[in-house]
Amino acid sequence: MGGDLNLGAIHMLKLLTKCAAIVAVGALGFTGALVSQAKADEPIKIGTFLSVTGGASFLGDPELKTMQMFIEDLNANGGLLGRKVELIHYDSKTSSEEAGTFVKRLIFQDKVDIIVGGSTTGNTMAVIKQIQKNEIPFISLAGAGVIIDPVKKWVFKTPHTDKVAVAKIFKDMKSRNLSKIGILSGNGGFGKSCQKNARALAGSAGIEILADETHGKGDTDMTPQITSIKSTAGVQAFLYCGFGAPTSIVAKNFKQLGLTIPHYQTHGSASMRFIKGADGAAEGIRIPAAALLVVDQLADDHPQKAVASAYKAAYESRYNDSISTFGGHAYDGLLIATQAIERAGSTDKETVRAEIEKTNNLVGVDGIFTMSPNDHLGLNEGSFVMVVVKDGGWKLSQ
Amino acid sequence: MLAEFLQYLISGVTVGAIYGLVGIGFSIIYNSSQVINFTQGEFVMIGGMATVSLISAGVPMPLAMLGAVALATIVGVALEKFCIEPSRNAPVVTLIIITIGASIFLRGTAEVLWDRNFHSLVPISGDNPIDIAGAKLLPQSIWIVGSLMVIVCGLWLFFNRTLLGKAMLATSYNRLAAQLVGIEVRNILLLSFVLSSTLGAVAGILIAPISMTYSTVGVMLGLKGFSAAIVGGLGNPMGAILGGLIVGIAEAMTAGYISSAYKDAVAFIIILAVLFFMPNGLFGRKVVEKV
Amino acid sequence: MSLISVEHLTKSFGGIVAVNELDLTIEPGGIVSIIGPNGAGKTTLFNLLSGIYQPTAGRIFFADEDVTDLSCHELAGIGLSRTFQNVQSFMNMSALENVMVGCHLHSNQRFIDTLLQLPSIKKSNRECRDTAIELMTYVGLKDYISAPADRLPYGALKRLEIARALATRPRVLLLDEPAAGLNPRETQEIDDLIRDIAKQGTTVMLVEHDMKLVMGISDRIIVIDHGQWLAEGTAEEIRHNPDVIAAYLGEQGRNR
Amino acid sequence: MNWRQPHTGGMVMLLAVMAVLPLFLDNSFQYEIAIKVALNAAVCVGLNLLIGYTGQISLGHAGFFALGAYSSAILTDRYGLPPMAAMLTGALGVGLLSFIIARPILKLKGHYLAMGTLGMGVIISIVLNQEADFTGGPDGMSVAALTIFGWEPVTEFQWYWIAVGFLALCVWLSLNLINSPVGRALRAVHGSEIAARTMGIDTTHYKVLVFVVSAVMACLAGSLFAHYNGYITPSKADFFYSIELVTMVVLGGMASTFGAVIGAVVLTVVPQVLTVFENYEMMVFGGVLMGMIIFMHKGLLPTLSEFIGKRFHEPDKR
Repeated sequence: MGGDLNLGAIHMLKLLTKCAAIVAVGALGFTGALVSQAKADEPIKIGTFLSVTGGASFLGDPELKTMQMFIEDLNANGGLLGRKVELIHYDSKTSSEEAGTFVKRLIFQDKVDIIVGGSTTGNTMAVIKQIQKNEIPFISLAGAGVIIDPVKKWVFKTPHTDKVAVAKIFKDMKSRNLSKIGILSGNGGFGKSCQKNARALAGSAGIEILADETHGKGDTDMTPQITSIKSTAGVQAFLYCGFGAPTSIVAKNFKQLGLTIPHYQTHGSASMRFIKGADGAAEGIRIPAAALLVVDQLADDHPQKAVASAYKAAYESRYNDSISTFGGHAYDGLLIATQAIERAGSTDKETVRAEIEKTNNLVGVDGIFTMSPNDHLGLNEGSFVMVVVKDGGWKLSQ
Repeated sequence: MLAEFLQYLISGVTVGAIYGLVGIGFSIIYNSSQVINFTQGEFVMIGGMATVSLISAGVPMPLAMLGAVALATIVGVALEKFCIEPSRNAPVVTLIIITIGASIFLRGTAEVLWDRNFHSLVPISGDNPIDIAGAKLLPQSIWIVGSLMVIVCGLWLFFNRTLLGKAMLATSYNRLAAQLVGIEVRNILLLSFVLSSTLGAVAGILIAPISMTYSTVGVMLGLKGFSAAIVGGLGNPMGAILGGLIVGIAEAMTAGYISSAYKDAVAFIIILAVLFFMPNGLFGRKVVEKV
Repeated sequence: MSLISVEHLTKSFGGIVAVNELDLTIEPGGIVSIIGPNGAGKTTLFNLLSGIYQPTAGRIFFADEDVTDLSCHELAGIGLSRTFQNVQSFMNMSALENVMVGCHLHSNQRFIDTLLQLPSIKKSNRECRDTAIELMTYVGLKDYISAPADRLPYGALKRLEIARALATRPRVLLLDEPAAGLNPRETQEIDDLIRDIAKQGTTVMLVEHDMKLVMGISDRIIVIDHGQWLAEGTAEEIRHNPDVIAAYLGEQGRNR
Repeated sequence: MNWRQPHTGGMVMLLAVMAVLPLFLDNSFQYEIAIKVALNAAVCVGLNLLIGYTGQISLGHAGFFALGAYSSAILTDRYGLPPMAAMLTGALGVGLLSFIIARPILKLKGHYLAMGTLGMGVIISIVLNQEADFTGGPDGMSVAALTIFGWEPVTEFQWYWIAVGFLALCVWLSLNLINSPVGRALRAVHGSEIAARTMGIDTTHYKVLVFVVSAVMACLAGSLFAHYNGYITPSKADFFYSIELVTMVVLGGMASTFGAVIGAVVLTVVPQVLTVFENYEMMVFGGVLMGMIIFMHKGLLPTLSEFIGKRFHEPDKR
């Protein structure tokens, strides 16, 4: 600004643009107000915010698909408490700041009854303060143990903690007499958290990390890091912590460099995409994953068999896409939430919260949930299995 | 020791060639319009993703590749016609923001049209690595570097031996003078978008077997390609290739010898250092202030 | 005391020597024109004097002080201002603001005062504005006071630059082809303006191709060729100097 | 015609809107949007001084924002500094840092400057991501509550006043700066750097000055954001946030302080509206952004004002 201006015009203009802004924000409020009338016949609202796009879209995408499918099926079967269920979802774009805003929107604008969401630890941690302050039941779908440890009154979660996956890998290594390893991790939240856990758990598990490498977002070639690990004397096994395209790239690079030491990846690779993308190079790679991934190979009396096969069949036929284990977290989250509401007989937040806490022997896709005031995860290591890539598919490892 | 060094070098050259391929597109469009076209990465994405989707629809691979390149070129033309041309008189920053808007639009469209998964393409000559003194080289890397050289030669011939190419070069040096000697500057601009979208898509197809392809693959590649073009000196396609190689090799050597966690940071520090001593990049045109 | 003197001044670009071992002295007062064939190094000399280029060798003195190493803005600070061959107006500002920028050295530039818009800043703004209006009127741009610079015709921009340069209150004003691109009537007006500026006590140095203008207006004329001193004198002396005629023959002999 | 009046008028209008807006906001979410608008706008007002007025592009200001946010988070959490002290230390640190890097970086011009600032931002972002022991890595870290001389803002309503107060301050300072010899010097750098130098303007000095001012504004906004949000992740240092900020400036109208504010309003509110498009959200956003700039490439404010007042003129055409 500055200089000689036509005053009338600029004043009017400023008024107009400001008004437009007010109208925009106001309109949001108005629609919100309209919807929040008439409590009785209005649907039960389940809110979610997921990383459908952005860095963790490999989590959010199947999670959202699963939730939409779950809610549709639920409504087709008469809904909940005789009411329809409405899923209100926002794409956090994997940004924690956006996640924070959307949680407020869910709570205050949409006035949801419960929130099931938060694909990543960052997204989840960023909203916990709001959840606790505004007292709304929240089931997170993210990995880190810090979400429920220490226990927060209103916060629950469904997936195994990241720690469990690493512990499982280390246990498998030890059972094969591998104790000196090199790790490579992606620099995103998932990879960094896995790396942190690996460092933390190594000592007690009797594992020694000889090489500790990182790769960047969008990297197209990891041979330098793997070469560096390869040339580290004494490395007996290799662990890759990451997700998405790099999982396949690492498998290919590993093969290219002619490495033959045992190759481990994490549950971030638990998707057929990984095997297809690696184009044969994934053979022999071992990963820890939810039993869901190899549900066909489970013994018939395995507790997860029935519910997991049903979910897998429904998802794959509906989306014409192979399942990933992440959708399973969302499935379990909704299962816990809807059953708690059912038991509570209302959507009263405190009652629902208490009912979630009382979840007992609930058979989900990921395992059996038994929660308590001291345990807001309620899942043991049991349902986590080691699988190995064989003949272009997943094979349960004994 | 030598094997490791060679391995880092192979990685650096391969990755650098990829950055260079993307960087060339930035340079060509910059030359004819002074615009940094941030959709260059999306051309790469379209090349890869369209090939994948055409193949999965049953189209034979060579045809699928052609189809993908054609699609990227159409997008490039549309971008120039509907976004850049109507705004020709806008400031450069504004044009950059338009291309950023376009890149968001194209990514969003790709996610709706295709999917958010990552895909691979079958390498052209298999994936049995070639052993060079203990270092392993993938045939696809040879394809990438080879194509880059072919493209370089092709561009050189085009710019130096054809009337059209010379007209493009003339336009980049002095738009007004070019106009005065009867060069249709608007067509040159369009041509530059055709060229770089085509090159982008070719790059996308070539690198997919190595880097995978997905809706956001162009984001980081675009950024690195831009860095390559800048380090080499904007407007000089050969500079973009050299810039790409510098960035690629710096990343690989840092990851190998110093710290893989800070390899991108080191690459950027090298870029900043180059710019500190050569504010117009390695081969950028020196702008003598004429008053 | 000489106002400006240069000793062995040399500037080369790569292999091309634009100004070569040049010595000259400018006395204060009056109008001094620098002429020479195309490529003689006139504009380069101006760019060296005003600090836009750093010389390859040689010294520059301003009022007997060595100012060779001073930068452009420091030279402006000691009283040297200029206009440009290709107009360099601030097209993102109004015409008036262009001239106000010229007052920069004589305004309050203290950052804290500025941020808080202290009364001293308001006073500075007011004074700047008054000076600028006065100068615009002086150079004959009264009608353009509230116009944005990019709406001014070319001839007006040339004068705007002169007004802007005058706002710095220079002791010496370097005018680089002030009449280029102007029609005869505009040239005559510029001619009058330059005479008046000199009359007010500012030394004017002029580079100009319009020989009629140069011959009519200059108190002294310095001829350079190939970056070297060739001749110096009054218009009459230069007109009859055989070296000058030789230098110009076939190239600039027509005296437009 | 009094040339100073548009500023006063605009300022009065801005304050009036700020004062009246709470009447239209009826829940925490809407306040949150308003607060985010205000903080983004504050950054944009500073950035606009650099990009719009001085003509020096920066694709790295998210880095300064994040440095502010993290210095508040880290200094209060790890070193027990009071929030205000942490904020000022952060601002001082960022001021110093930007002062040191400004000289070499601002030697670059145009796209090379874009690259230089981008590289600087990327390096900051990488450090924040990698130094997990200090920053919590990509998962981020929580930030202590703000206390201002013992008073602790808790509600969104209180935060609203802090945010808009900060914005008003930034706008006021920016208007003061522009409307002064220093401001004209900045705009002269944009118009013709060489001519500015011959007018006695030390262009390097002023470029550095405005770079530092805009960095410190971004840094303070970052500190406030961190305290308000209570949680901070490195995504705020991301290259994309830098781009978003520049987009706000360009969209609103370069070299227009109120334009920058309007750009921030639009680009913060629009994504909230676009969520109705679900899967098509990103596509629509890209399309809308492109469309707005193609049809109004001078920016929203200048274009609209030209539309309304036929003879209205916005000084900056670059």
